[in-house]
Formats: sequence, C-alpha cells, structure tokens
Amino acid sequence: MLVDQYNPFEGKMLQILDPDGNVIEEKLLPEIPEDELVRLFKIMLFTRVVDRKALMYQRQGRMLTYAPNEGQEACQIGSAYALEQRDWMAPAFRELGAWLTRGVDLKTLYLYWYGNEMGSKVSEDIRILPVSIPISSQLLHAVGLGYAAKVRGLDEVSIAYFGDGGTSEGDFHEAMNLAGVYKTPTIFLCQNNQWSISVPKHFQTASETFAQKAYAYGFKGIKVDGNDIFAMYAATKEAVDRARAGEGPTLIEAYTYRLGAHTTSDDPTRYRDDAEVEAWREKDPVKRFRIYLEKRGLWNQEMEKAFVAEKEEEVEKVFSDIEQNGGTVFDDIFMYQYAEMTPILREQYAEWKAFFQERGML
Amino acid sequence: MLVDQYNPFEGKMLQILDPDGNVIEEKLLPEIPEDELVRLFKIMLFTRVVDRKALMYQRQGRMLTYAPNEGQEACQIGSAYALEQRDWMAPAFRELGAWLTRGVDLKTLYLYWYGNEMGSKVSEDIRILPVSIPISSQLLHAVGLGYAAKVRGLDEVSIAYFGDGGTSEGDFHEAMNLAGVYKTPTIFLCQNNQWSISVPKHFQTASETFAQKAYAYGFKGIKVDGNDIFAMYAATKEAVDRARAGEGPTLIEAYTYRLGAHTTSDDPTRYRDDAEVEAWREKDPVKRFRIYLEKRGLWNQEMEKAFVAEKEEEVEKVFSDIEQNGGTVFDDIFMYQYAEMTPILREQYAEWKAFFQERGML
Amino acid sequence: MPVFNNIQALNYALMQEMEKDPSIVVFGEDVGYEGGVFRATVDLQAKFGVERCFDTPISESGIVGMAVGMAINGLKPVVELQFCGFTYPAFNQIISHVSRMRNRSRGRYTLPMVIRFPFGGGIRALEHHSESPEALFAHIPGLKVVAPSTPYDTKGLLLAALRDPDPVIFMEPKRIYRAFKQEVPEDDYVIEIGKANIVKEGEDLTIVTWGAMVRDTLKAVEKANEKGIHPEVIDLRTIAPMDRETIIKSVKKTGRILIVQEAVKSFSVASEIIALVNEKAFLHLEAPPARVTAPDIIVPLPRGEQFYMPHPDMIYEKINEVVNFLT
Amino acid sequence: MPVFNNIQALNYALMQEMEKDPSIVVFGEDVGYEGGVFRATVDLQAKFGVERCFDTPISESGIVGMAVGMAINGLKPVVELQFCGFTYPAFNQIISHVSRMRNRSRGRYTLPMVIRFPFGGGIRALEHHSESPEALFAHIPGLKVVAPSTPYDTKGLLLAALRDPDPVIFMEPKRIYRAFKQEVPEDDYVIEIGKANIVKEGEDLTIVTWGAMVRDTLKAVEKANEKGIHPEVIDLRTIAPMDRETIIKSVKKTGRILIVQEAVKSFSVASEIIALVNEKAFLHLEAPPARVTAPDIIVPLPRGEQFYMPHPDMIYEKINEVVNFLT
Ligand SMILES: Cc1ncc(C[n+]2csc(CCOP(=O)(O)OP(=O)(O)O)c2C)c(N)n1
Ligand SMILES: Cc1ncc(C[n+]2csc(CCOP(=O)(O)OP(=O)(O)O)c2C)c(N)n1
Ligand SMILES: [Mg+2]
Ligand SMILES: [Mg+2]
Repeated sequence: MLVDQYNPFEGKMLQILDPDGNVIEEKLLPEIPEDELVRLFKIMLFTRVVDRKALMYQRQGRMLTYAPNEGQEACQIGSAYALEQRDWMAPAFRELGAWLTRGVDLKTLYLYWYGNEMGSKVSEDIRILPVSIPISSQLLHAVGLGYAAKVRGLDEVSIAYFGDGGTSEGDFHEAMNLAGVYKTPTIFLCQNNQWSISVPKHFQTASETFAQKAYAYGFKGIKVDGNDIFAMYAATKEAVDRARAGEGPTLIEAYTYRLGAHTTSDDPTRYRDDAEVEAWREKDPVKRFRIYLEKRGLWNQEMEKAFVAEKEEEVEKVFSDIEQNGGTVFDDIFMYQYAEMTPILREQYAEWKAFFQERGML
Repeated sequence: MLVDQYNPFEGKMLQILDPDGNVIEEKLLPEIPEDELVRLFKIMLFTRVVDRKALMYQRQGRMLTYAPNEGQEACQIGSAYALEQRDWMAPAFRELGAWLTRGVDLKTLYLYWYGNEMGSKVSEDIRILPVSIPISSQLLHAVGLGYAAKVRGLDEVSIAYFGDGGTSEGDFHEAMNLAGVYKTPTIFLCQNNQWSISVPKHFQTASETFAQKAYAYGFKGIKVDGNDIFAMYAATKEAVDRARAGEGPTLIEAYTYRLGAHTTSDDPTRYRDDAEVEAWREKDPVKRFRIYLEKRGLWNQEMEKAFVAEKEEEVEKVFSDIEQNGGTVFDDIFMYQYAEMTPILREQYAEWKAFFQERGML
Repeated sequence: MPVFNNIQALNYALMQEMEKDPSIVVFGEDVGYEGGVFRATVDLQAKFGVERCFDTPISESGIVGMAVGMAINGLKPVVELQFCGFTYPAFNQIISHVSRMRNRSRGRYTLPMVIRFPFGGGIRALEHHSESPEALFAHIPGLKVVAPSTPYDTKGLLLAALRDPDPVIFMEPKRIYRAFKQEVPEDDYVIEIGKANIVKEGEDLTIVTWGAMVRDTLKAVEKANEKGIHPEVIDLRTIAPMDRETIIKSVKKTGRILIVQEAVKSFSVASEIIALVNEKAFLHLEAPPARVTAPDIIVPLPRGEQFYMPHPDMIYEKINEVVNFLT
Repeated sequence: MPVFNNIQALNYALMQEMEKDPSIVVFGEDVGYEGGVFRATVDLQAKFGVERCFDTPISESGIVGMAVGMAINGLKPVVELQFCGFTYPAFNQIISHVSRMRNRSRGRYTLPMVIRFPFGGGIRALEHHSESPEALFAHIPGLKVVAPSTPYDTKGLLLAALRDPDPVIFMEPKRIYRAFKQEVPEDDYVIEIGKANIVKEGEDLTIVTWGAMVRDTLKAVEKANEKGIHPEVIDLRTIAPMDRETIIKSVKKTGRILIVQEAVKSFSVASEIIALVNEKAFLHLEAPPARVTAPDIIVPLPRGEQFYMPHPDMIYEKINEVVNFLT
C-alpha cells in the first residue's frame, strides 16, 4: 500500500509525474482511459479560467472578496476525481477545482463569491457542504457524515479539505481523533500550500511533515506531490478504497503551493519572495499534465486555444447573468433562519420589508 | 537520552523499580540522598493519608465533591520532585501529590475541596496555578508561563498535568503545537490512568500510546511506568533539564491507574471489573517504594505506624479548623471580580449584603 | 400512569422516541455504557446498541461538530454536553454552524438535532458546574432554547425538540433533576416549543421565570397569596423564540412584571423581557419592571453559593415592592 | 498634532506604550511580520523584535490560553483575534479563565491583558467577518468590554486598556477603521474605562450608541436637528461596566431613550439599557424606550447586508416616533 511505502517519518513523498511531465513511477501510474484523461485536463484548464476571470472581475469591482485557486488544481481535481457521486465533500474555501470536478455549476460557484447565499445551495444530487470559513471546523462535519454513512450501512465516504494552517486548530485534532476512534470512512486532505496568509508553514507547526500527524490518531498519513494529478488521484483512490473497506480514515498531505494571493484583499509581495513563487511556477500542475498529454498525443495547442476561448465565453455569460440577477432577494434573509419563521421574525420581516418597500429599495 | 532510548513507537516503557520493589535498571537509578528518599516516601504516605481522610470526610457529609488520588502518587510526586522552586505548575484537579510535594499547606488544599476559593490562593512563594476544571485548558497556561520565562530570560520551566482523557480536547493539541513552535520550556505530563470517568482509554484515541502524540508537534514523547517513582523522577528530570537548556518541550505519558472512584459522585463498579482494580493494586506505587526502602533499611513498620498516626492527627486538626472557619466570607464573592469593584458591583454588593445582614445570615 | 422525576422523564422520552425513530443517535461523554453522569441516558445503549448510544472522547467541539455532519447525512443526533460550563468549547460549532447551516445553504442542509446539558447551581458542585448561560444561546439567531421545569414538561418538550426540524438547545435545570416526581403520561404528547405556560393565574403582578426557579417562585407566591397578593406566574418553557403574546397579555392585565432568573442580572434574558414589555405594553405599566437575579458575579464555589442563588425571600420581597409601587 | 484614522491611532498607541512598557507583547494570526490583516500592528515587529510581536498558528483558543499564562508570568499580552467571528473558538478560555483567574485565586493571579478584534459589518466581507457579539462578552462577569468610535478615543481607550489591571475586550468597529481622520495628541492621555461620552447635548431624547453606529446616528440626528428636534447623543465607549450614571442623568432630563446598535435586537446590549432605565428612571419615562437594531437574523452575505445594517433612515424615523410619542 502507498501509505506504507511512503512513510512520512522516512521523509518520503509520493510522486508519479515529475515537473517536466515525465512518469517516474510507471507501476504506480493509475489506469485512466484516454478520454477521461482529457476530461480531467479540461477540468483543470476550466478551473484556471474560472479562477482568473473571478480575479479579474474582482479587480474591476464587480466580484467581492475571492480566494484564488491557482497552483492547487492538481491536488483538488485529482483527489475529487477519486470520489463517487454518493460520497461527501466538506470543503474549506479554496476548493474551486474540487467543486468543478464534482460537477457543480459555475453559476452557483460564482454566486457565492458574488456574495449571495444561493451560491451555497448546490443541487440535490451533489454532495458538497457549503464553503466553511472558520478554519478546520468542517473536518468534524466530514467525520459526522462518515459516521452516519457507517451506522446507516451506506457505502459512502467523506472527504474534508483544509490547509496547512488548518492543522493548528483544535477542531483538526478533535476531528482526526474522533475519526480514528470510530474508524469513520473519512479522508483528510491537507493542502499544504506552504502559507497561511502571511505565515509560513514552519510557524504553524514544528512537525517535519503534516502527514505524520495521522500517527497521533492511530491511522496513517501520506505526503504526496500535490502538483501531480496522478499521485493525488492514486493516493486518494487508495484512501477511498480503504475507507470503503472499513479500514478507516487516512490523512493526505498534498504538498503544493498557492501561486496567487491569499484572497483578493491580500498582497503576498509583502511577505514572500518572487523567487520562491517563480520556483513553484516551474512545478505548475497544469503545465506538467499538459506536457504529459501532449507527449501521448492527446492534447495540443490548438485544442487548448479553442477550449479556453469557448470556456471564457461561457464564463462571461454566466457572470453577466449573475450581475443582472444575482442580488439577494430580501425575503431570503428571513426565510431560512428556521423551517418556519418564528413569531418575532414574522413581525420583523413585515417591519423591515415595509421600510425598504417604502423606499423602493427592494 | 531516555526519550531516545524509550521510543514509544517501538512499544517501550521506562521502568526502573518493578512492582516488587526491585531495581531493574541499575544504571538509570537516580542518585537521590537517603534522607531525601525517606522524605519522598513520607510525602507519598502523607498524600495517601490526606486523600483517604478527604474521602472519609466526604462520606460523612463534611467535605464536598472530591477527586481521589490513590494510585497516582508516584507519577505526581516523582515528577513534581524534579522541579525547582522557581518552576511553574499548571495542574488539573487530581494532583494532590504534586501539590504536597511542592509544599502547599494542607489547609489550602482542603479549603478548595471544602468549597472555598481561598483554597486556590496558594502562598506567594509557591508557583502553582489554581485547579483547572475545564479539561486540558490549563495546558495553554503552562505554554504561556514558559513563553514568558523564555522571553524574559528567566530560568524557569513549566509543567502541565492532565489525564488520558485530556488528550482528546482541542486545547491539548493547540498547547502542544504552540509549545513545539515556540520551543517553550514546558513539560506535558499526561497521567494515563486508563479511565476518563467511565470511558476507557481506547475510546479516547486509536493511538497506540499517548506518548507518541508528541511526534505530531515536532518534539519527543516518552512512556513511563507511572507507578515507579524513580522512573517518573528520571524522565521528568531529563525533560526539565532539556527544557532549561533550550531544547523545548517534552510529553511524558505516565502509565498508571486510578484505584479509586473518579470523584466522590462516581461509582466505578458500574463500569469496571474488580479484577482489573486488583491487578493494579499489585502495582501500587507506595507499596513498591516501601519495599525498596525497607530493603535498604531506610524504613520499617514502626516508622510507618508512627508517621501515619502523627499525620492523621495533623490532618484532623486542620480539617476541624476548616470546619470551624472555612466558610466563604460574603465580601469575598464581590471583592475579587475586578481589581476595583465596578459601580454596578458596588451597588449590588450593598444591596445583597443588606439582605443577608437583615436575616442574620452573614 | 408512571410517576417520574425529571431525569426519569428524560430517559423515558428518549427511550420512547428512539424506538419510534431509528434515526436518533444519542452520544456524549459517559453517555453510553455509563448512561450519563446524571443517568439520563441509562439503558439506552443496552437497548439500542452501541452505534445509537455511545461514549465520546472528551471533546465538546468534536461532539457538536460531528453531530452537524450526522444530521446532514440522515441521522438525528441528540448530544449531551456534560455540564453547562463545558458548553463553551463547543461555541464555535454551535454559533458558526449549528445555528446557520439551514440559512447558509438556503434550506439545502438542515440540522434536526438536540444539544442537551444540565444548567444552574444549587447542588454544591465544583467550579463551572453551576452556570446559567441561557442568554448566550438566546442571542444567537437560528437557535431555539428550551428549559423545562417539571417531569411532565420535560417529556413533552423533549419530544417536541426531537421532532423539531431545527436545532434545539435543551437546558435541564440540574437542581431539580430528582427534586420531585410527577405523573407523566405514557402516551405520546408534545409541548409546543415557543409557548409559555401560565402556571398560576393572578391579577396583581406578572412573574416570568423558568427552569429551577419556577419552584422557588411558586413558594414565594404562596407566601404572597397569604397576604392577599395574587401574582400570575408564567413558566417560560421556551426562552427563544419567546412567547411574547402570553407575557404581554398578562402584563396588560396586571400592569406589573417581575422576572426571576438564576443567571446574573446584566445583559440577560430578564433584560430582554423588560425591553419587550416596554415596547409592547408601555402604557399598561403601573410599576417599573423588576428582576430578581443573581448579582453580576462569577458563580462562587459551594460555600459561597447561597449568596449567589436568588433567595426565595428576595422574590417575596420584590413581589411586595412591585405590587406596592404607586405611580 | 498628527492626524490619524482609527487603524493608525491603534498602531500609534501600541507603539508608544510598547516603548514605555517592556512587558507588553503583541501577537496573533498574521500580526507579526505582516502587521495584521488590517495593519494595526505594522512595524511593531521590526521595532520591538520577534519576541514581542509575533505570528501565531491558527489557534484562537491557543492564543488566548497562552496569554493567560504569559500574564501570570509577568507579561502584558495584547492579542488580536483576526475577526469577530473567530472569537468563538476562544470562548472557553475567555469565559472559563480570562474572566475568572483573579476571582478564582482570590487575587493571587491577575490577568492584565487585552483581547482586540475588529467587529461589525458593512465592508462586504465573507461570512463570519461581520459579527457584533458584544452582548456575549458583556454578560460575562469579570470582563470589561470597550468599543471606541473615533481615532482620539481609540488611542485613549487602548492606553487605558493596556494599563488596566484586568482583562479588557477591545472591540474595534472595522467599518470605520479608515473612514475618517482626526487629530490625535502625541501626548499620553487615557480615556477612563467605564465612562461614556456625551457627543452631543440635547433635551428631546437620549440616544445611546457605540462603535460605528455613532457616526450613522449623528447623521440622523443632524437631519432631526433641521426639524427642530435635539437629541442628546451618548457614545457608550465602554459597554461593560456601563456608565449608568450618564445614561440615567440624560434620560431624567429628556424623558425618552433610543438605543442604536448594529447587533441583532433580542437579548442584546440594547435590552439591558432599557432594563436599566426602567429600574432607575421609570417615572421619568415619557415614551417607550426604543431600539434601532439589526433584525434577529444571521448576518447575510454582502449582497443582502444592506437589509441587515440599521439604515440611517431607521434611526431618523425612530427619533421622530419616540419624540412624538404622547403619553
Ligand atoms: C477560526 C478562523 N480563524 C482565522 C481565520 C482567518 N483566516 C482565513 S484563511 C486563513 C489562513 C488559512 O491558511 P491555510 O489553512 O493554510 O489555508 P490556505 O489559505 O493556505 O488555503 C486565516 C487565518 C478563519 N477563517 N477562521
Ligand atoms: C471541558 C470539560 N469537559 C468535560 C468535563 C467533565 N469531566 C471532568 S473529569 C472528566 C474525565 C477526565 O478524564 P482524564 O482526563 O483521563 O482525567 P482523570 O479524571 O482520569 O484524572 C470529565 C469528562 C470537564 N471537566 N471539562
Ligand atoms: Mg495554506
Ligand atoms: Mg484518566
């Protein structure tokens, strides 16, 4: 098993595809049909398009605070691809690639960052919890989802996404510990992107790796090249299979990098060197997957150009639709506090509504 | 170093004195002068006298809820003995032996369990924080004490006591992690007494040992026979020395057993077998130290009889004094909310005082 | 009809409803094998198995956070936090998630769940075991906060909480867990969340109270009755959403109001009730609304507790003061 | 005299006091190298070294709990919690220890420390970044809760907090961090904790408010002035302990009171103020005390925020309503 072969205490990291697009571990290369490979790459590219457009809209003052994704496509898409439709995902706030892999529509995603709760109402057939802002609080939800699946006899696993900084919170610990105790079918996916806003990872923990933290909870952890989509898929698939087989949780440390700012409110040049960023650009997950596909003759420049152009247009359409109809409907802010409005809410609803109506503000 | 020789991942536990009072690791036996050995044993016996008397008073309805200590004398006294006067201790609620080792007067200790805050006001020259009831919350205080010592250039270390159950709380994790990051001179002393009220340790964590949890935070942990006072002293002394030398924190798992009830409100026969308790009685920390001292000719039955009789009398005196004067003074409940009473408190103080005074209740 | 104390009523209600509703799972520290430190969950594990009633590690945030995920995936979690003072480690999960998941997801994810814990003092317990934090929960939109005062109410309110589509904070007055017994119907019945109970009708003064203070209040009221004063006593039952109608109607009748609570005075539930009657019945007020509460201090250890707990004579005196106030 | 906005005043006060008092240490998430996400602690690390101004892992309970130990061992910790919504993970340390250590140890251990965080909405931020949790802190005995509204007050109140022998919760209205500038004396001055500020005298109505709502209130008051209505505006400055004297004196003069707050309505600071005037000035009240607040809902994401934040017209209308109320 990979989790045994790649013991984090021995300083090992799983890598299958190197930064230049070479397969360095042939026998570990997952068997993925060619059309699926292309589909995966398209999701990756699409993620990047959506991400960059969001950033652009934000700079133009049309989108609100946004948490860029660039650099983390492989670890999100590779891992999410290992899930089945029935599995559960508890994201943090930077998981654009994972959301898109699971088929969430762009409108929903953009609505969220546009500042409308309707962007957290994913369609009934997609099992993703809303964005969770309080760091690592969602890990416990994943454990609960897994526990429920287990006692209800459902063949479902859960995955939680979080960052390197997320490992410092008490909730990380309690979630890992509970998952260990109840052997829930849960994958903890730590995206170690080296930074938590301005704080580098060695100020988060004195632990050599994040992966080894799993051993404090009676299960295994593995460090994976997070910019290698094959490694990410392979490690997650193994964890998912083990979870399904009743073997309990796994911690995956995806060793990656946030190429952009923390959010659009952040200026990373204040705290990190361009040289560091440039070095990581060389390890770009999209680039290396592209080279691999090109070498296999599955992708080329023209295809890319056409695809990007098509997607850019699609994105623009979606966003302009949102700009026209994406505002929050007044009623909605009262309607979902409880299944049924309480008497005081009914009263306040009427009072506030009248106020805004009188002023033509609705 | 012991922390390296006794790697918890290799299933090792430090033991120097076996349950029959034989020294099984001669070269690790700490060099403690004979009079000090006797003094240590006397603290142990005294602890047991104080503990049993407290239980008795409680059963007689004269003392309030009390958390018995029996069985954990060696791990508390051996570890506390490794501290200097200037070092800081952040206890949980079952550390009678540690308090007595550090020289806290019995009156203070009993006052606390008698239900009076004055029992948390230890004298200025003794550095112990008050009993901390919220599980593992005190670990962070120990880290802060250590951080302050470090940046103020003071040669002080801090030690935090907690239970096996305490390792499940988020605060345990945050404290361990912060101590690792700042390399504070802090000793984490986990008394693994096998139970958290009715919950056995394997429901607390799936981790093989508690000691190994240290490796998630970039420092070392060691599992120690908590009923062996020499092992406890040796391991703690090493940790204290390393902390003083700037080598940061250590986690010590004291493998021990709570022979009594969780508290006087608890009935352990509901959830554990007599046989288990009996097996642990054989490993009694007092018994094994006594045999060792008797073998060295430093202790005998007459000495014990005389000592216990003397101490019982002393304890009775202290307690009857408390029963006469240990009530809470009305003013005290208002006086210490702030350095100076706020206006509303002054008003309430007068109002409440008048009420109770009118009724002769003060 | 069985005769139960509050703990037995709790246990009975859980037992009955777990039988009916297989999605209910009950868990917390010492809740499973031991049946809870107060024995509220006793026999549930034996009866329904370790997967539906189980012990947890000591991690309150974990317990509540896990319940969130369980509720989303088809279970109905009933969690016990061991004491009022140990709810604080779970505040982030309660405030940031439990209360918000429905609204955040615009109804896609809802959280039918109950968070139970014993509250209040008077049992000579250790520090942190005697808190009355109801104001902290009541202030949070998205939560419902319930506090029964009798075995009959305990069963009816717990069944209502268990069937509520939204999270309910269920605060159990520990001082009266075993203080008295009452007939509790075997039948299924619920007491509607959000409805107060007029325990005693009267015309001279409205008294609003809840939890363990209901009994103390009734004692003071008896004494007042002997002097010919007849207060109306309202047991709030639900703190949020509050039954404003019942309170206002009563105040319009009596013109006077006194709130009796065990919590500290300032920024409390009593404050809100006073604000409410000001907004809704100002012109009916014939005396300043008054409160009998603990002073604004940290709950003392047991040897000082008697100075903290509202003394029945304080209630009695305040009744007289409010009734005799002349505008 | 330097001209500062609120953030600059914060930074300036910290800078000055750290120079004077070597026991002050400042820390939190992104507080050290970066100087805080709002730049309140900028340059402190460069000036005072990494041991006195440093970054922490993301662990709010840890930050506050560590501060407890540091305060006991001779330091004066000033911690920043990054946003109001991230104070909740630290609630257990704040309620169970920060507020209680002095009382628990009967004065042996005291905690001079400051917990700073930005609060309130109106900056179109993500979820959990726009909370107004002052009522939760104010309810806790042993805490002091401060909320400045101007650069001048920020400096004076922060210096007072830094010199207070007890823990102070220092809530910074983030909406006006950079909204305007003001002359801030270089000299040392403190604004006494527990004293409110009469920002504008008047006789028709007393308005009590704090934080960012002071400005909105003053705008509404200006409009009222034009109609010949002259409210007295009190900036609370300190929420707990509250300056009851100033409020009561004003209400006795005006006979009317309106509280303006950004927090939700129920079980709030406004409720307590209404309870207070009832107890202390009942016979002076010529109109029902009123509140302008947010409705009792979860703060919406930015596209709905405008429906949550108390609208200046709401204040203006309520002023008219209260002033025109005839008993
Ligand atoms: C409980 C809590 N504390 C603080 C924050 C503010 N905050 C938002 S993101 C962030 C850094 C997160 O770093 P990491 O977990 O590594 O994730 P990344 O941003 O790198 O994806 C912080 C401190 C928060 N959202 N929640
Ligand atoms: C935050 C918190 N949750 C729950 C409790 C209730 N409680 C008191 S002691 C205890 C068990 C502690 O077990 P352990 O840490 O092993 O210490 P031991 O009692 O065995 O010494 C529990 C759950 C508490 N005091 N604090
Ligand atoms: Mg990161
Ligand atoms: Mg234990």
